[in-house]
Amino acid sequence: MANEITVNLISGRTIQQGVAIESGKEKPSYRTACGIIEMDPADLKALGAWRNTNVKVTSAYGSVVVKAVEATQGPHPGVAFIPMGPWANSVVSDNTYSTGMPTFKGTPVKVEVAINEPVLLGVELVQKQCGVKVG
Amino acid sequence: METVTITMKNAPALYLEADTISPDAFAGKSATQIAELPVFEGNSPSTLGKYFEISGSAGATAADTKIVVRGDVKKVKYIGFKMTAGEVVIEGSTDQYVGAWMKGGKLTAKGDVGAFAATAMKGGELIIEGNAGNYLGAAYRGDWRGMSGGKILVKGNAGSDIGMYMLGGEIVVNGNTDVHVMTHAEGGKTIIKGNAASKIGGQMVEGTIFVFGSIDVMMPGFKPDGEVELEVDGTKAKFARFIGDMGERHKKKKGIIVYGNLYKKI
Amino acid sequence: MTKTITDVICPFCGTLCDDVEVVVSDDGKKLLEVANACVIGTEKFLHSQSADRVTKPRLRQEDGSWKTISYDEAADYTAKLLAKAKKPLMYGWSSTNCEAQSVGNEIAEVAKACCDNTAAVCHGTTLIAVQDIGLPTCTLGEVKNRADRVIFWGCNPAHAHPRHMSRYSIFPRGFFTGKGQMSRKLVVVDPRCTDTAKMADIHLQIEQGRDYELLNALRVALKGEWLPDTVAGIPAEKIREAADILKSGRFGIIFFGMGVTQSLSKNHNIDEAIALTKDLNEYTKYSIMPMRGHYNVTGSGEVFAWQFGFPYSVDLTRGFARYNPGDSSSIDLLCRGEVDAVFTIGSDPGAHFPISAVKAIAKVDSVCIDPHITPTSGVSKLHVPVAFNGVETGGNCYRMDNVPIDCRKVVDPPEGMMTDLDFLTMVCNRLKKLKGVA
Amino acid sequence: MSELIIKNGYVFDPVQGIKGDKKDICIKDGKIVDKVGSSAKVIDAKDKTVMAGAVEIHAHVAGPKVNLGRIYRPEDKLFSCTPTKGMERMGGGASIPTTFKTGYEYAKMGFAVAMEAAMPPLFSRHVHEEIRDTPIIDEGAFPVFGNNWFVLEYLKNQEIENTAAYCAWLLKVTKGYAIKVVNPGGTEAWGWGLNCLTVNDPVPYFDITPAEIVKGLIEANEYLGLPHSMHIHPNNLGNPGCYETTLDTMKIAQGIKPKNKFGREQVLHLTHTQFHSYGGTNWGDFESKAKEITDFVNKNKNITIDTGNVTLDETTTMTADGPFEHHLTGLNHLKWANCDVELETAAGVVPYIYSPSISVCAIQWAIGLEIALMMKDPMRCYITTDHPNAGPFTRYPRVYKWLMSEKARKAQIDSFKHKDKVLSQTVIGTLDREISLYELAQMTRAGPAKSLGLAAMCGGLKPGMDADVAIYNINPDKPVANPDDIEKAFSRCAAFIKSGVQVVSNGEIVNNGNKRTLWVNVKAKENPQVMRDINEKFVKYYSMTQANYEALGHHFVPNPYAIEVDATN
Repeated sequence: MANEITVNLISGRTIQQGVAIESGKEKPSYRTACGIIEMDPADLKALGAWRNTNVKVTSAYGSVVVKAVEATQGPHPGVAFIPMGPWANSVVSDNTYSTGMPTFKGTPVKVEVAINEPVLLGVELVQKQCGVKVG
Repeated sequence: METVTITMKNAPALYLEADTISPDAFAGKSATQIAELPVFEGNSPSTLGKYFEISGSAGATAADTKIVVRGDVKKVKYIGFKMTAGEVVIEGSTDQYVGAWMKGGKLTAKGDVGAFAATAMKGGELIIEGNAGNYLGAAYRGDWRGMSGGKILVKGNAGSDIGMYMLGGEIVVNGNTDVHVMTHAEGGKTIIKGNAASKIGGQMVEGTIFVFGSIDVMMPGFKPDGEVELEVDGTKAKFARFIGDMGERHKKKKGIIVYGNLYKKI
Repeated sequence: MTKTITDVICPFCGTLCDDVEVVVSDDGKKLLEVANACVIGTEKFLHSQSADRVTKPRLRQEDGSWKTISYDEAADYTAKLLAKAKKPLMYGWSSTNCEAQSVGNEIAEVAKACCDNTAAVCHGTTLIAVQDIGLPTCTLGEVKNRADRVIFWGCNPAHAHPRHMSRYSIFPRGFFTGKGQMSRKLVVVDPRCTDTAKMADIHLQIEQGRDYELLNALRVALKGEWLPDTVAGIPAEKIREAADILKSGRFGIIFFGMGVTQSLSKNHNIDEAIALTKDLNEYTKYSIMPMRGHYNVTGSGEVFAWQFGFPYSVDLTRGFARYNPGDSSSIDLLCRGEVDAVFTIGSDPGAHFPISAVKAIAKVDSVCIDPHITPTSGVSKLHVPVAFNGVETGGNCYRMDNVPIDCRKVVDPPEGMMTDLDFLTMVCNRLKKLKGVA
Repeated sequence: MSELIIKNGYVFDPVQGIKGDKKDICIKDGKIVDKVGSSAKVIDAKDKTVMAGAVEIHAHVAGPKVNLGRIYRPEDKLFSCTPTKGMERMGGGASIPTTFKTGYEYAKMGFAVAMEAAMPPLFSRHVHEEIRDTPIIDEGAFPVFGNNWFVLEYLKNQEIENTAAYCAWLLKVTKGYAIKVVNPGGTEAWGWGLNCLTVNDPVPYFDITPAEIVKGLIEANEYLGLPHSMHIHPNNLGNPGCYETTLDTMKIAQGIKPKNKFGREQVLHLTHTQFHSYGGTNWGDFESKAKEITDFVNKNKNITIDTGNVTLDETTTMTADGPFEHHLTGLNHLKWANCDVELETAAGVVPYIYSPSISVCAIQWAIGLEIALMMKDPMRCYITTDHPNAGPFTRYPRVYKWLMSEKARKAQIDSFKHKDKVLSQTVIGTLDREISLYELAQMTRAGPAKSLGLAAMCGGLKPGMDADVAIYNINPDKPVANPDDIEKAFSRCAAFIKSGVQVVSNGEIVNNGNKRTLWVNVKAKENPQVMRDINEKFVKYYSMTQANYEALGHHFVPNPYAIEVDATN
C-alpha cells in the first residue's frame, strides 16, 4: 500500500473526449471526459486509491490533478491512460527527438493520492499554468 | 593560415541564421567585407557585423582561412555550412546545422552542438568536445544519400538518429547515444564507446557499428553470429558479433550475401 | 415546416462521412436534426445552434478582461501583428476549407512566416516516413470492395473514427467482399485491450514503445529468418503465426494511427510499417493508410504541397520554402522560443500541445481564429470567432485517403458572423498594403 | 482591350504555311486580326523569330499523384527554390515544380496551353484546384477510362453506345477534355497485384482483353466525335521487347476513320512513344526499335504520336501504370508511392536517375530523338518529355537543341561512357537530319493543336485565332554558331503575348494573364440504363455518394471554356 506508484502514461482519443470538445471546452463536461486517468485495477490497488477519487500525476515536465478511474479498455497493468487534452498535456514529454512530434505516448509518471485537491476546468487549467491574467 | 576571429557582441532576440560563417564565404575578404556578409534573424535580413566583432582578415582561399568563433553563440545556426576547406573553431556551444553539407576542412566545437550537425557530410573532419544533438551525420529529409565521407568525433553524448542513410565515413561517440543508430545505412562505420539505448541498426543494408557499453533492447533483425577478437580505435577486446538487418534486402558481392555488422563488446 | 438536406459532409474526423442528413428550418436559419452521423458529428452540427456562442471578435485588455471589437479592428490588429513579427508562426489550418488555406498561404508568403498544420502533433512523423520510403496506399473504396485482411496498428477507430468500420473497413459488403465482416480477418496491435481490439480475430498486446521492434520482427518472420524468443512482449510463435495470416490474404490493408506516430522512434515506426507493406506486396496485394485525425488536415497538406512544395512545417522566412521538422516544426519553434508571434486557425494548440509549447504561445502576441472558446483563445490576445466550417460555410476538404469532397453550407451563421475565408481575405489585403506589395 | 502589333519579326506559322518571312502580326481584343489602327502598341521583333504559343499535349502537371510526388520529395526542392519577386509567387521543385512555378516556367518558354495527362475521375476536384492555382497558361485534363469498371463491363458486351453515354457523363461530371487510356486492363489487374503484359491477356474477373478495351474506346470516341482522339499509353511500358505490344495496339486502330467537326485526322494518339519502342530480351541486349515503330506510324495516317524524350536528369517517374512503377522500384530500390483508386485506376511514383554513364539511359535518350528524326510528317509527331517521367518540361529547349543540331547530338554521344554500345544498339549515329524552325513549329504548335481538335483556336497565327504569340531571340538568317544558343533562346522568350495581353517580357513575368480551363461538354442521348448502372454502383461500391462525386462548383473552375459537342444524332 505505497502512497505513490510509477506507471507509463499514454494519451489518446475517446468518444467521450470527441463529444466534449465539440460541446465546449470551457464546460464541466470537458473535465468529466478528459480530466481523468484510467488505471488498471492492479495499479489502483498498489496505489491504495479509491476509484473516482482525485490523484496527482507528476512527470519531469509538469504535474496535474485528475480523477482516477478504473480502466475502461484494459487490462493494461503498468500503463495509465489520460484522454488527450490539457490535463494529459500538462505532463506528457515534449521531447520531439528533432522530428517535430512530442512524445505523447510513453511518459513515465508518478501517481500519488490527492483526494482534497480539485480538478480544474480545461481553459482555467491552461490559463493558470501559463500565468494568463483573467479579469 | 590566416585567422579571422569573430566575437558575439549583440546577441539576437530570436535565433540567428549565419550560414555565411564558413571559410568559403570568408575567403579573400577583409574584416569590413566580412562584416557585410548577409545573415538572417527570422525574416529580417541583416549583416554579420551587426552581431559579431570581426578582427583579422581571411586567407586568399578557403583552405588557408581559419575562423575562431567566440562568445555566446548558443542561438546561432548554420556555422560551417557547406564548407569545403579551411578550419573553424567554435569556442562555446552552438545551435543546429553545424558543418551541415560539409565537404572538407576541419571544424571543432568546444561546447555542445544542436541537431542536424554534419547533415549529408561528404568529407572533412568534425570534432565536438561537448554533446551532439539528434540527426548527427544523417541525410536530409527524404534523401536516400546520407553521409558519404569524412570523420566525426563526439567526446560527449550524442542524440538520436545518428548516421541515418549513411553511405560512408566514420562517426565516433565517446559518450552514450539515444535511440536509432545508422538506420537505413548502406555503408560507413560508427563506434559508440558509451551505452546505446535501443533500435540500433534498424533496416540496415550494409555498414558496421561497434558498441562498447550496454544495449537496452536488441533489434530482432540482428542475428547472433559468434564472437570475435578485434582491435577497435585502440581498444583490443572480444566482441559479440551480430549480422543484420535480416528483415532488409541484401546485395550479393561475388556470391556472398553482404550484411551489416553489429559488434557489442563483451 | 422543415427541409432535409442530404449527402452532407461531417466536418469532424478524417473519415469524412458524406451521407449525413440534416433537417433545417425552411428559412435555413435553424438546424433541427442530424441523421446518419456518429455522436461526435451530431454534436458538432448541433453545437452551432447553442445560445452562448461568441459572435464578435474580442481583445484581451491589460486587466485580463475581454473587450469586444469589430472585425475591421481585428483584421487591422492581425495584419499589424504579422507585418511587425520577425518570425511569426501560422499554425492550424486543419478544420478550415482549402480556399481559406490558399488565402492563408498567400498571407504567410507576404508576411514571410512559418506555417504548419496539425500534422505536427498528428501524422507529421508519417509524412517524414513517407518522404524516406514512399507510401503504397489506396482509396477507402478499394478496401471496401477488395480487403480480406485488415490490420489496425496503434489506432482505435471505435473511438477516434466511429463510422470507419461500418463505412469502409470491416462491415460493408463490397464488390468482391459480399460476405462483409465474414470475409475479413481483423488483426489489432495495441498496448491496451481497446474496444477495437475486443472485435479483433487476433490482438497483439504489444509492449508500449516497441512497435519498431515488432514490425522488424514481422519482416524477419516473412523471410523465415531467426527470431529471439519474444519481441516487444509477443512470443516468436505468435509473430510467425501473425505473419502467415497477413501473407494468406488476397488484399490486405494496414491502418495506423497515433499509437505509432506519437510513441518512441516516431517516424521509424511508420517507415518500418511501410517497408513491411512493400515486403507483403511480394506475396499478395497490400496497402497502408494513415488514419488522419482532423477532417481537412490532409487538405492542408495538399495545399501546402502544391503551392510551396512541402506538406507541413514550412519555413518561408527567406521568401522561399524551407522544410525540416525538428527545426521548422511548431513544437520545436515554440519550445525553443524561436517565434515572436503566433496565429492559430482551425485547431486548438492550447489543449493539444504539451504545456511548455502553450506557455510559449501565451508569452508572445497571438491571434486565435476559432468559433469555440478554447484553451488557445484563453491564452491568446485576440479571439476572432468565425462561422463553423462544413456547417455554416462550404469549401473543399480532403479525406484520409486524399480524396477531395466539397463541404456544403447547411445553415446560416449567427447574425454578422464572418466566415474564415472572408476574414483572411481582409487580413491579406491589409497586410499587402502594410508591406507595399501590389 | 488594347491593340497590339508585332513588327518585322521572322514569322513561322504552319497553319498559314508561312516559313520565316517577315510579316506583322496584328492583335485586337485577344484575337489575331488583319490590321490594327495606328494607335496600336508596337512590339519590335527585329532579328527575332515569331511563333504562336506552344501547345503541351501530355504532361503530369496537376493532380493527386503529382502532389504525392511533391510531398514525398523534399530533397527535390533543397537549395533550388526561387523567392517571391514582385508579382511572381515563390517557386520550388526541379523535377516536380509547384503549381505557380509550373505556370511561370511554361509561360517563359512561350507555352499557351498544357494538357494534364491523367486525371483520376474520383480526384477531379483536386486536379481542378491545382489547375486553378497554375497561372497564365490554359489547361485541360484527360480523365482515365482504360480500367474503369463501367467501361470494362460495357465493352465486355460490345455495348459501344452505353460506353459512349458513360464517357459523355464522366467528361461532364469531371470537366475533362479527352478519353485517356493507361495500361488498359493492366491497372485493374494491379488491384490484385497482377498485370496485363500483352493486348490479349484477360483482366481477372472482368475477363476482357486490352485489345477489346482499346478498340471499344476508339469506337466510343468516334461515336461521340470528340475534339481529341483516344490517347493511349499501351501495355508493357518500359520493358525490353515492348515494341511488339505497341505495334499490336496500333494495329487495332487500322481502318477506323475519324468522325469529328474539329479537323482532327487521327483516331489514336500514342503517347511517350520512346518508352514503348524497346527491343531486346533483357537490359543487356536492350536496343532501339524506333525504326519499326516510326515505319508503322508513317504508313498509318490515322495515328499521331508524341516522343517522350529522355533528358538525362535526376527526375521522378509518375504514371497511372501502377504495375510498372512497382516493377521500377524493384529495379532501383528507391522510394515507391502508389495509390489504387476504387473502380477507376491506380497511380505509382518512383524517383529515377537517367545517368549518362548507364548504357540503358543513354540508349533511351537516343530512342527518343530517333523517333522525332525518323517521323516523316512533323504534323503527326509532337515533342514531349512525358513530364516529369523522362525529364522535366523545363528541359524542352535542350531537346530542341538536340533535334535541331547534329553537332549537339554528336557532342552528347561522345560524352557517353558506353558510347560504342549506344551506337551499336541504336541508329542515332546514322541520322544527320536537323529539324528546322518551321518543323519545330509544326511539332510544338500546329500539330498538337490539330490533334487536340483546337486547330481553330490555337497553335497558329491566322486571323481569328487566339492571340497567343511567342517571340524568341533567334535570327533565322544568321547560322547558329553554338548549338547552346538554341537552348538559351527557347528557355526564356523575348516576349510572350497570351490572349492579347503581354505576360512575359525578357523572360520575366509582367502579368498573370487570364487562364482558362478547357473542357468538353458533350450533349448525348438520354440513356436511362447507364444512369441506373451509375446509381447502383454508387450506392453499393463507391465510398462517396453520387451527389458529392458530381459536385464541381464554380470555385474549382472559375474560368471554364467549354467546347460543345453534339452527339445526339
